[in-house]
Amino acid sequence: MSFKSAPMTTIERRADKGSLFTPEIRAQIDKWVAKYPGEWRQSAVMWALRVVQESNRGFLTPELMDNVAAYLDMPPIAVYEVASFYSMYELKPVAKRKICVCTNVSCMVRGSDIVVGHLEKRLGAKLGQTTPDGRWTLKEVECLGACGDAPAIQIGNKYYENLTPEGIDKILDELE
Amino acid sequence: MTDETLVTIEVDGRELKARPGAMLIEVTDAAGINIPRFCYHKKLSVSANCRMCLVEVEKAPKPMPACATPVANGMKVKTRSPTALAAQKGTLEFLLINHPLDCPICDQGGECELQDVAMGYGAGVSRYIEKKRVVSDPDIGPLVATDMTRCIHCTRCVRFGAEIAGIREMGATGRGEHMKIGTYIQSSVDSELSGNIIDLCPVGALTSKPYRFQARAWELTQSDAVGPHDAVGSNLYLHVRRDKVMRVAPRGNEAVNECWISDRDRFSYEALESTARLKRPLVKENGKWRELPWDEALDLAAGMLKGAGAGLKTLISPSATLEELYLAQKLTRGLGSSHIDHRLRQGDFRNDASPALRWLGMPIAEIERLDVAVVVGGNPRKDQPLIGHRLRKAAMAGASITYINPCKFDLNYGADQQVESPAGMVKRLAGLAKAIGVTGELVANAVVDDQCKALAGQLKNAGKAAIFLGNIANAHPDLAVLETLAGRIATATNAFFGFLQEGANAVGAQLAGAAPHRLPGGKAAETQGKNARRMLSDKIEGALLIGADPALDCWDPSAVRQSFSNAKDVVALTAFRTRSLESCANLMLPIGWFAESSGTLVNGQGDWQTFAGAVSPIGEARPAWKVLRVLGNLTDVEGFDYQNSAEVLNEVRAACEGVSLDNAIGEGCLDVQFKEGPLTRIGYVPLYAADVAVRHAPSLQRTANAADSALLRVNGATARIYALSSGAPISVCQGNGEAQLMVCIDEGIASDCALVPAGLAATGGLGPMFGEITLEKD
Amino acid sequence: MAEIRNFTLNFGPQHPSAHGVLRLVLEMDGEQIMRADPHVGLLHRGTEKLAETKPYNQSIGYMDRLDYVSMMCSEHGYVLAIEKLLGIEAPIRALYIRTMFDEVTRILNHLMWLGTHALDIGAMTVFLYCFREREDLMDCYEAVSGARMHATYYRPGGVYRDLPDNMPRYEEKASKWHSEAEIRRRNDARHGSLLDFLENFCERFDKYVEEYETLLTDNRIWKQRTVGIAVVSPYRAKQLGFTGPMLRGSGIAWDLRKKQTYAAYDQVEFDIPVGRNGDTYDRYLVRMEEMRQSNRIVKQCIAWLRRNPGPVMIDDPKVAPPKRDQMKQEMESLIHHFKLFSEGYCPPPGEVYAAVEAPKGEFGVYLVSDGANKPYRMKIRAPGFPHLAAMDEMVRGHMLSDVTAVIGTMDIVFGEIDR
Amino acid sequence: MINAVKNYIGSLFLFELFKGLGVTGRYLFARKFTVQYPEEKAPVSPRFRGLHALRRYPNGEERCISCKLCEAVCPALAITIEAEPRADGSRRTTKYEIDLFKCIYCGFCEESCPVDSIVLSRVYEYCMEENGERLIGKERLLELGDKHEAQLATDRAEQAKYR
Repeated sequence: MSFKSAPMTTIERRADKGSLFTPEIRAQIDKWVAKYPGEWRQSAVMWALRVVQESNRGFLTPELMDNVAAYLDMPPIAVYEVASFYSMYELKPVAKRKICVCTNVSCMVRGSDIVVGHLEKRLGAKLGQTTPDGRWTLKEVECLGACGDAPAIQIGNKYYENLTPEGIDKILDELE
Repeated sequence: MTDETLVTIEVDGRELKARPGAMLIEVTDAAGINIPRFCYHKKLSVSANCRMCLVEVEKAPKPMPACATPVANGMKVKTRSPTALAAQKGTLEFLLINHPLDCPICDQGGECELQDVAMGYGAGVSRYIEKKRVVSDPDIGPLVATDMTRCIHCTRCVRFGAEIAGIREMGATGRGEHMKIGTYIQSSVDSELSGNIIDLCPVGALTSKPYRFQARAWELTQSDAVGPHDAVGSNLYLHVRRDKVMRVAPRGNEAVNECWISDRDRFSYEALESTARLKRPLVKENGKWRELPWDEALDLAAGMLKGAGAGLKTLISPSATLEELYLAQKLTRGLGSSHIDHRLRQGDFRNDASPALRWLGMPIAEIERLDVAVVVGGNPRKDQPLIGHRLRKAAMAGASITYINPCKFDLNYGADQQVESPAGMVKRLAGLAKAIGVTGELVANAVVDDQCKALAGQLKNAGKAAIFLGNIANAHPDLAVLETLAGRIATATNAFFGFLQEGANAVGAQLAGAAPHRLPGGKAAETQGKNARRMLSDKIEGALLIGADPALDCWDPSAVRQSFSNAKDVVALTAFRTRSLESCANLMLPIGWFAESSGTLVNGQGDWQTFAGAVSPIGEARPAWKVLRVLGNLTDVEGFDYQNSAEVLNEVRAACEGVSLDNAIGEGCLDVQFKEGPLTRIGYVPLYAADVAVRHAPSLQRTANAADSALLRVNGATARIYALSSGAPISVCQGNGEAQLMVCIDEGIASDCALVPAGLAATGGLGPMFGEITLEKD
Repeated sequence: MAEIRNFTLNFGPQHPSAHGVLRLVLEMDGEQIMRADPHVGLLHRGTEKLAETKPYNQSIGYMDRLDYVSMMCSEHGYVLAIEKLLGIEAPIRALYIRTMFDEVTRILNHLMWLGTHALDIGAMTVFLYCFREREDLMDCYEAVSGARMHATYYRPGGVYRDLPDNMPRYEEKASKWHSEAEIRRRNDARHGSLLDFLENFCERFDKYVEEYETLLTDNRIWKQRTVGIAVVSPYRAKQLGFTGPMLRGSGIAWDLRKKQTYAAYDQVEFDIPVGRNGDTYDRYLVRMEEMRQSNRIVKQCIAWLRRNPGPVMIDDPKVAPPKRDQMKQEMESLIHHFKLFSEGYCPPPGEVYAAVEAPKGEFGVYLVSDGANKPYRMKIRAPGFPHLAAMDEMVRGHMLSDVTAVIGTMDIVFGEIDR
Repeated sequence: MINAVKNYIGSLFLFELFKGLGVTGRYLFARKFTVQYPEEKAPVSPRFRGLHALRRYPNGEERCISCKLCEAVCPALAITIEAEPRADGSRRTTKYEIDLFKCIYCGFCEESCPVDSIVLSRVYEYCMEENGERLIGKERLLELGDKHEAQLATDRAEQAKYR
């Protein structure tokens, strides 16, 4: 018996799956569920969370995660584990634009602390905070996989690499 | 397994044989070669995330984790080579980086695996000077204390929850340095086996809350004991300091409890120090209780027992030791009475004529190898948690488990739960019998539906099947019919047939002859006395109560109240001073409980497990067998000259020579006597109300399991009939008794039935566990 | 005619010259002793058995209480056995400290022996002088360990703390007995470190030994009481298992410090004095010379220790607890501190015997380890035991009053004999 | 032979006895070295192991956290500790008792204490008159600690470099 495939508590008394989320969201999740074998329904959890997060102004609440758990026949804690592990999931409200700063080894060695310091100064928000005007959220993330061109940040779906304070200013000015 | 199929590996120059596919650490453990580990546990899945068990494997480029490296023929392993030691040392250094300097205030100090491994494999000095991380501590209930900063993320507790307890409440959230083990949202861990994570946790992150800061491992002396609450007879260690039980830990026994114990066995020791303990003999004079010295009390008791003489009624707890049960029946019968019974919560005695000596019907360890199991009227998950665990293991391995119950229970595995009203249970069993091809009067008229057919098919085709009767069946007013039917089904399908009996020593009680129809050795009694239910249906003059709290431990509390209303010669041997004893008894003699007395308990599978007293009884209390011995002397009954409990045990053993346990009911009763009214009570004893000791264990009483038990549960349809809403207070009337409960709508309850718990003070005024009730709204 | 029987006399155990709790049953023919039967066990505390119930280190303090006039030597025998079991060796500075304190202890012991021996025989003055010198040495004990007698100072792997840089001083305040100037003079030797203080003592000590010798060596009463008393031939001395001055007094040059050298004894120069006749007087002379030799060793140790600072405890965290500031800051050190003080260390299974030349003879500790944190068995070879066993042979035919001289020459202490 | 005669004649003059008397005679007039206790006291080492005391932090909080290492390491089993969570959840003793008759003053308790709570002070003048006084409890130990704190702190600070 492997830990991952162990059947969990029976969930017969949980809410009806048909009443969870909107039909559109359910359809999107079902699309991903269909990609996996029937007994591996929970494999769709990452996409399900992504879909649900997008529908909730970019962040997840415990209720939403509970619903994902119920929808995918998982124990809620297993969903919390996934959601808290990956940096693309937000567990509290965030601004529309999110700057993800890598502070892992390669970036750290190549001066991510300068990047962080500059961003904090410019935006007036510490790591993990949203700017007072609510436009930017600064987030510390684990390795972005851009070690070759460290230090790197991610804004939206785009990577910005080989950063210097001047370079950051330029990027932000363009985006403002 | 023959020698050819084994592979040969070499560990530290020693040649070892191993099963192909076995993990390296299993092989080295069996050979007594020590490899340090934190996350590996023989009963849990392999996660290989602590990296402590790294060893050097020849031809492997890097050290390999022994817990996740399968053996291969010709493998050469070095567990103490410079490479292996360096890898272990490095791992340990990382583990200690964020470990707080808590040893002096940590309860695990002295028995901590991290400390031991650090001493054995770690460096002597630290190179880490940066700040350490701090993690907040969740409150996960009254049994387990958390200090999550100490956690080393071995995930044993997480895997225990998922794989053993079957409810995954704990998990590892966050990532990297922010990873923490917890429940994420505030919630308590409510498994009936939750205490085992205390033993599993290799560090001091999860420790026992009742034991918090009480003692150090090195102060404790260890003695053996046996679980006093259920038919599993879990093997325990008592950890004693200065004549006080400080905590209870499991003693491994693969045939009984593996390495787990239920929370009930683990934390009920707190009752030993309960304020409700009776410390001195008490006599009731003009309605007031007065303390008196033992010699007076014993004279008085002897006088009362002699006065009662042939009319003496003896009620003894099914959790009493074999010695107590034997001496109680010897005393009762010696005084000319044959009214003795331990089956306090049994609802039907019509099969007393059958020669059956009821037991589990199969070894406990075999349960996990069943292919099909049918549980009639019972919830082993809560009533006999470790038998429940074995059933879960069977289910995990693919067995199909069916429950025939008047309500649905929360199970931690998938099972077919067939919900029937009490009368419906009999019908369904009759239907099943018919589908299988059993003949008989009741069976002939039964309705066979698809479910019955399917189950019959399962039973017939199963390699290994079993039918169990549980605690609900035991209290069922048509128990005799259920027994007869289940027995015949089992015979017809060649399945095991077993009883999940109440109490820790129900098998022992039958062997000791503590029943009106049984003599020691289980022989049929010539003069049959009254059974527990009949005793309580008449007025009682003189009685002997041993270890039982009549109102909460008997099938019909209202009958107890009435029958004892004018009693004048009631002697109670009790460890606890309870309200119902105060109203029933005239004389209370304090006795020792559990660790305070030596004795023998016979568990469901018939193991005679003898243990010695580990602490001296509280106050002036004395072991019950000694009190009974002296009462035997004072009442001039022959043969009460024992010097120690072993002599008593030898006498029982001699009487049981050649006796084997057998569940064959024989002819059996098939007359259905129970008639359902408009609303039928289903009496069910919650987990932490099972016996008088558990009810006095404060930490267990604070758990969520105990908290939600005083509820009246009905399904939505029934609720609509009586216009009940969830959470509303309601008066429940049964006979001339009444109880105030809260309504809980639970779709798992059979229609026209209400689950009203028994064994609780709140329902102690009601009537029988099964019967008609009426509801009154305030 | 009435039957004549030997008179049986009970000597001790509460006799001042019984050196503790010796009970002798003496069979007398008039003044002459026909048979002496020593009874032991009145001070039995079960040290060997107690040690089986405790982690190794916890028994160090009990070694002090065996021969309570040569405390650190007994400790030395015990820690040496543990070190042998563990296969470790203390750093060189610790070895020198041990050597120095072993010799300080020897002087302490011999001073005690000399004072009481002389007192028993009738010379009271020596006793007072000896105790004056003992004071200074016990001050050294206190300065280094915190206790004037039961030091608990040696540890497997070294000694607990390095030698202090300061000696405690008298409070310089006039009392009704002494003026401030007089008290200041008392502090003269105390302004430097322990080594300075000890050196000051060493310089004076040879002169003190001269004084004792002046009082005793040629004294006719002393000689009458000791010369030719309890003569033991070299052959018998070996047969009886004598060690230390008792053996050397009979002319056999056997000394573990030379023959099975330990600590830093191979680094220092000293001579082994031997007697010629094997009588009480020769043993007296041997011990007097030993004091001078000890003083010589102490001086060499002081010189070495001055020049060579360094660790006094082995750098092995699995045996030696960490420094306190480390323990308060580091996880590894805290764990080791916690485990060493609660559980101790577990030597590998095995058996060892280690012995030191204690002032009274060979003090040996035989340890059996089964791999646990406590000894499986410990046996102490106390030098006094075989000496006392020879009591009958040594006093037979002598006068009753010679018994005290013989007890004195054996240098008996019941702590070690009864254990 | 000549020597024997010489010795015999020499012995008639009691020469060696007078030499001995000379030694004692000199001391008769030498400066006395007696310390007149109790008016005068011998110096005490900062390492001295005398009566026990329990110390507090400068803010008044007791140091002892009930880790029981001293109880474990005590060879004479002289220390008895009972503990439970205090109202604020911290680990504290409810009983800390030392049997002064059992204690062998080895100092292991002080060595083992991770928070410098139990210490052996310089106090060596104490006696017991009543039965049971040999058991000193937590309150008395804290009292002793408060009373001698200045000396205790100085001594520990001075000794820190050796430990």
